[in-house]
Amino acid sequence: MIFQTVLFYAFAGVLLLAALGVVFFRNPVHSIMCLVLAFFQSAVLWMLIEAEFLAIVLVLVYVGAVMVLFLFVVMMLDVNLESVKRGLTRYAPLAAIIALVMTAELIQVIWLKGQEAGLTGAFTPYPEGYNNTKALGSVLYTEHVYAFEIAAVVLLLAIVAAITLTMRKRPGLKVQNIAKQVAVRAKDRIRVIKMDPEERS
Amino acid sequence: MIGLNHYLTLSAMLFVLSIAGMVINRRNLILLLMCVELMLLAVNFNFIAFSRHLGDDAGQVFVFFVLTVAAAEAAIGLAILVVLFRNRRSINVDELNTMKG
Amino acid sequence: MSLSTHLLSILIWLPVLGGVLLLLIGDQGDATSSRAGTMRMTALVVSLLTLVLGGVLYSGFDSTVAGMQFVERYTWIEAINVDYYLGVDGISTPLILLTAFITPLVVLAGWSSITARPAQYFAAFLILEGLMIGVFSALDGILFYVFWEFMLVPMFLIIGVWGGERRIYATLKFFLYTFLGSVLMLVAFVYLYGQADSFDLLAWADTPLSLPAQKLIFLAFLLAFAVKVPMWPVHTWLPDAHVEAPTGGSVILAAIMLKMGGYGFVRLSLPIVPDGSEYFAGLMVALSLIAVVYIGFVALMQKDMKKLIAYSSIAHMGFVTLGFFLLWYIHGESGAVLGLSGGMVQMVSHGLISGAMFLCVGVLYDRVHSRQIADYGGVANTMPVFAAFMVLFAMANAGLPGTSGFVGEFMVIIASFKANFWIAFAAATTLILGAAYTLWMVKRVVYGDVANDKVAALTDLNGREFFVLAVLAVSVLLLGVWPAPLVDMMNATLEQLVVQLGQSKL
Amino acid sequence: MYPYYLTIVLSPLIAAIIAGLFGKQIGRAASHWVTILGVGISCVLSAIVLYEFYWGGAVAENISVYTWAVTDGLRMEVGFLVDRLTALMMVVVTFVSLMVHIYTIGYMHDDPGYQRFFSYISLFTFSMLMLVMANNFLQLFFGWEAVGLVSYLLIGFWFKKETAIFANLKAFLVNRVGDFGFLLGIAAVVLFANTLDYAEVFGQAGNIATQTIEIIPGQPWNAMTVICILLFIGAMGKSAQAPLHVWLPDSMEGPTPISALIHAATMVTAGIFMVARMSPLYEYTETALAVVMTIGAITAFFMGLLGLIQNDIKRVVAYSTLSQLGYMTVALGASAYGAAIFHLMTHAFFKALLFLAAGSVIIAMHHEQDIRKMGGIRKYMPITYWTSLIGSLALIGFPGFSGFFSKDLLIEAVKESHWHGQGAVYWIAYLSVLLGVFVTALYSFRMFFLVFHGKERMDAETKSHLHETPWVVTVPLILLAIPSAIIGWITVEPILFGGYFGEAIAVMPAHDVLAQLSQDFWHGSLALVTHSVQTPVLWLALSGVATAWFLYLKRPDIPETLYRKFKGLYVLLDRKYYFDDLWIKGFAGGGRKLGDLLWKRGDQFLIDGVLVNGTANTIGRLAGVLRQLQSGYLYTYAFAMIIGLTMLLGWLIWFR
Repeated sequence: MIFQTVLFYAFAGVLLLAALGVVFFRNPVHSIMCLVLAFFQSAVLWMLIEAEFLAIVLVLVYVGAVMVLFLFVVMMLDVNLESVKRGLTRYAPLAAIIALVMTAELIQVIWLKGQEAGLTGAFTPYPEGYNNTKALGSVLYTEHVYAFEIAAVVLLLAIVAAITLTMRKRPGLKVQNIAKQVAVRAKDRIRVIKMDPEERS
Repeated sequence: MIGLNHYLTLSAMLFVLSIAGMVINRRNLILLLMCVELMLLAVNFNFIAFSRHLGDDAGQVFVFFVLTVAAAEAAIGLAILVVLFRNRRSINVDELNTMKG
Repeated sequence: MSLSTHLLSILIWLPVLGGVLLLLIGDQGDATSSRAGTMRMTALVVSLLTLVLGGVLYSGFDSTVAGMQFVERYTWIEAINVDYYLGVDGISTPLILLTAFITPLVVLAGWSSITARPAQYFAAFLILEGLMIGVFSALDGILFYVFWEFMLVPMFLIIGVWGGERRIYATLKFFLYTFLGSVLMLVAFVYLYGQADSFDLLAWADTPLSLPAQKLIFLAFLLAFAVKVPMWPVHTWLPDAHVEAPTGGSVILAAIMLKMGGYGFVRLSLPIVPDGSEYFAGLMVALSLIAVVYIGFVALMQKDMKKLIAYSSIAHMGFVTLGFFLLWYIHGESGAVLGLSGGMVQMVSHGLISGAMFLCVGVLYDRVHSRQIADYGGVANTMPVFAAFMVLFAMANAGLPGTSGFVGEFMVIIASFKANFWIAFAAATTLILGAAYTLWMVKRVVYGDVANDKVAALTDLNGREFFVLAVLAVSVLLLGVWPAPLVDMMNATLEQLVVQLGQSKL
Repeated sequence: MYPYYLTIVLSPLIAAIIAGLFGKQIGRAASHWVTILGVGISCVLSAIVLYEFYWGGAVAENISVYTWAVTDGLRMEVGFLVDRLTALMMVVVTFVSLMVHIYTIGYMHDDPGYQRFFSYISLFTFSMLMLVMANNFLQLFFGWEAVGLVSYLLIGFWFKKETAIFANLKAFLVNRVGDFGFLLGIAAVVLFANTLDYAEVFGQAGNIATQTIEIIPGQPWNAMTVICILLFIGAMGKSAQAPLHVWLPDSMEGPTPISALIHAATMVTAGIFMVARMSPLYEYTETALAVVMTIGAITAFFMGLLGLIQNDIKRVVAYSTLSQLGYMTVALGASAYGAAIFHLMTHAFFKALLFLAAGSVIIAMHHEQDIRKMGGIRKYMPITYWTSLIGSLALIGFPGFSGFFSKDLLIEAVKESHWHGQGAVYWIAYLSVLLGVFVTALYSFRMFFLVFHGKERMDAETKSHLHETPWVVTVPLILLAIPSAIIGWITVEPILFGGYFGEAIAVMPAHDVLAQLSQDFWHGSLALVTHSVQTPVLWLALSGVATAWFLYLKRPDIPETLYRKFKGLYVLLDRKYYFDDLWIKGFAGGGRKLGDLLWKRGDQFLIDGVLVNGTANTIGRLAGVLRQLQSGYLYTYAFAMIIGLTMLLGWLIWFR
């Protein structure tokens, strides 16, 4: 148990540092790397409380796909950093105030109201032979199947939207039209012209 | 003993950090999107923690959906970003006030 | 389907239809076109017809009956119990007659001075007349509210289209003030509907209400009516509106629209929320006295004739509200009805006198195109007949016995002495202040040597102006010498009202 | 007698309407004939009424003409109460009015407003008759205000003259101050008696006198005292008692006939009449009587002093009127109502005479009113001279003339009014009326000598045209001179000691100084004349005349020296004790300043500026701030969401 506690604090510490990095690094690439780190740490923390499936999904889907997407975009866009980072200090006090208020509120909720509501104590470990993936799957495909389908549609929509948004016709770009190539017939390619022989004069 | 409180606290700190990040990095659209991701992560922490605390797997299913939506959101957001950059050669939020009447 | 069963409807819709007719056939030509003459005649005939119908109403009115007469009631919106419900009693009849009486005079007053869009101008007045009669005869909350709000539209147009230079500012101020006030009235109506399950004004008067509710309803009503009256401190729209309005607009505004406020108090506030009224009676008396004294002093210093008369209107209307809200301070067996009927008489009389005063200013304005007192002086030299009328109306405005202006003030002062010496003391200062501001104006405008070339070039009243002023002069004197017909008309209703007010609704 | 009364009242009204509305159409001559006819009818019928009362044994009548309005159990009526007091007043009013009508034909001969003038004075006669014949307070107030109106119109008759239109506004407003009290007094009557009818109010007088009213909380005052003092404030305005006297001298800006009619003989005596009429009320309150007496005494003496330094012929007479009104008021305060009314009557005759004579001089002098530019007119205008002498002798109370009887008895009555106690009130009143005699004689004969005797100080142009005025002017003078000389002889016995007034005037036995006099003092007219040699009154008057003679005829240089020596006193008198400044600069100026303040600071700044436009501006500014939020930038919306979220959470946690 002590071991788990130590692990929690270690990973949580790194997670927070990574989050700080996300916020404060000037270079977006560094920020993204920090975010990736943060996701990894989160995955570990989730694993600590036996939410293995989600931990894996987080790493695979998020770090593997979404974060890479971010990275691509940032690198592709070549953002002018100087202009973007200006004004950081000007809003720092406001950020601090909001953060403080929020913190106060959250402390109030978690530590004071939480105590009253009895929301403390360790998690009860899963019984032996429990399979987190299986349990989730059985719930996801039975009870939440509609939501699952809708989520699929949402993803599809995101794909379509992303493609339509970013696709553009560039004039003068040479592209193959495979369909046309496949569907071509001989008579489309060759025009047989009947020519009368030249009259000899 | 690591319990609900710890996870909630961690999530709260993450959340507050990301809010501060949004305020501080208000000009950079990419960082804003990243902060949103961070915020969603914080939310996910809560879901999982409560799911474990209450022994109800529905919480984790919800995280699953949140991840889905976040992914979709990131995709579309980035797509918009790309289009924006293509049209304006900049993603500086200061120049984006066409919503003002 | 006899005349008397639908008399009120006819009184309301005849002028409205006449106005709509004018709008339909009217072009935008100027006053010299031959069609403009037809328009004027049509307007005059319609308004005179309405006056005749008013006479029918008067002759058919039974002053011994305290309740409603000429009642018409049809279901209008069944789902929420809204009725087309009309009726008159001793409170509304004098005001309807006043409306029917003033409108033809206003039409005559605008006969030749309105050169732009005459058809629309007269149409606005006719429609306004119908709507005002509607307000005075509606017995259903929604109907009342509809008339009440619709009335603003023609008035808004009259000031906004035919007004002076700052007319846009004045109309906006006028509209916002009055509209703001009346919106809360609608809220109160909706609440009352919730309590009584009906929009019947008379049913509301019998609905028990808690004291906090009564207080809130009273305040909502107060805002609506105080703006219209207007009471201090929501009076500042009136001078601006008057100054910018054309003569006819000023006359209608002063003579009838201000009476809406007083009518509202006596028709809605007093009977529906008697305990609320009692609670706020002190405030009302105080505000009325402020209107009398404070506004009296303010009127003294006005440099613009119309503003001066507008302020004097506010001061005189202070007597109306004073008379209405005195009754909780009167402990003897009599006096309450005296105050109420004093207030009512003051309303009618003020309608005549202030209308006449504005017409007088209009006569001068038509000739010199200035309302500034400083631009005149010695008008009596060139316009002796006009000067005679002006002095007469000024005296009436100052409350000289023998003119109608005295009757209401006398009754209210007598009643207020029954309440408290100091109330009477403050109210009676109008004797001095009213005379001071009115006669000082007369001194500077009418008397003295000819002040400038414009005054020297003035021509005396023409036949039409003479007729209008003479009619008003005769009625002012008649009411002053023999107010009994007017007072008798209201007695029964007011006595019943006082009895009703004596019983708490809690 | 009802038709008589109605005709008496209505005939001047109808004449006024005809002359006023149709003056142009009927022409000048017809206008004066119709009004003279109207007033003449009234005068003759009034004389008949008086005759009936005195010799015919007519009884007092209380008639309602019509009901003005009834509400709340309060009957407001128009009606007549005609008794002996009223009858006497009717005759005085209509007779003087008739004389003035005739006189006006000459005086206003060249005036363009001829018809208007006749209409006004006829209207005045009507109003005055309404006032004296009223049987209720409402009608009294109507007449009260109506005579004020006509006075206003007539003072400002020459409306091109700036001083005239200033004077008429002043007169009306000062009168309104009095009416303010008067109306409150009527309201007080209604409060306690719940009726406006004289008879009913008098019937309840004893009851009212036992009640109290708390005007200042915790200070119960006798209801009757309050009523009477309030009513007397009205009388102070109308009868020009200090400090509401300031309008009367200025009212001399009007044409002379109306100065005679309105501002000497009739209207200004309305207050005296009113108090006499209300004697059943005043008798219950010695406090109010003491107030009346003090005010009257102050007016009688101090206003007389002002007459000493005036140079305008009409103003001298005006101040003398003020002083004489003060005498009447003192008599009222002494409960000698009969003496007051008697003096009112004699004063009406001789003061109207003096005014008309002054007017006659003014006509002859081509509207020059400054007595320093007159002198020695006696030989040019014999009739005016002799009538003026009669008037002046009557005014100073020379034995045998009408003024003698009224004034001498008035002073005796005051002397007898010991029931006021031997305190300050009694002595102020008694000394004032006594010294007033000397002052009266001094200023009357100062004017008389300066105008009719001595050097001829007018310019040659005027002098060449100086001659006696036409008969329409002199006949009224003669007709007025006759009663001024002899009416006292005839009427003193019946009016004062013969119980003429009977029920019309109520006096409590304890206050009845006239009854006292009739017991101890009265031995017939002749005896009174001979007795006068033994009284200080005659000697004071004679020494006044002698002083005037010495100072203004014999040694005209002495007054100049005196003026210089007593500069302070002279200025005080010249500024009329600064009362004009008090009213004009103090109250009128203060009122205007206050009005300006309330308008500019209150209405324009506070209500329109701060409340109305301020609200609008605040909303505008707030909207401006909110518009900043609506910047269109993404992050501002994000901010808004975050702040909103934070606040919502805060509310959920802490405030729910």
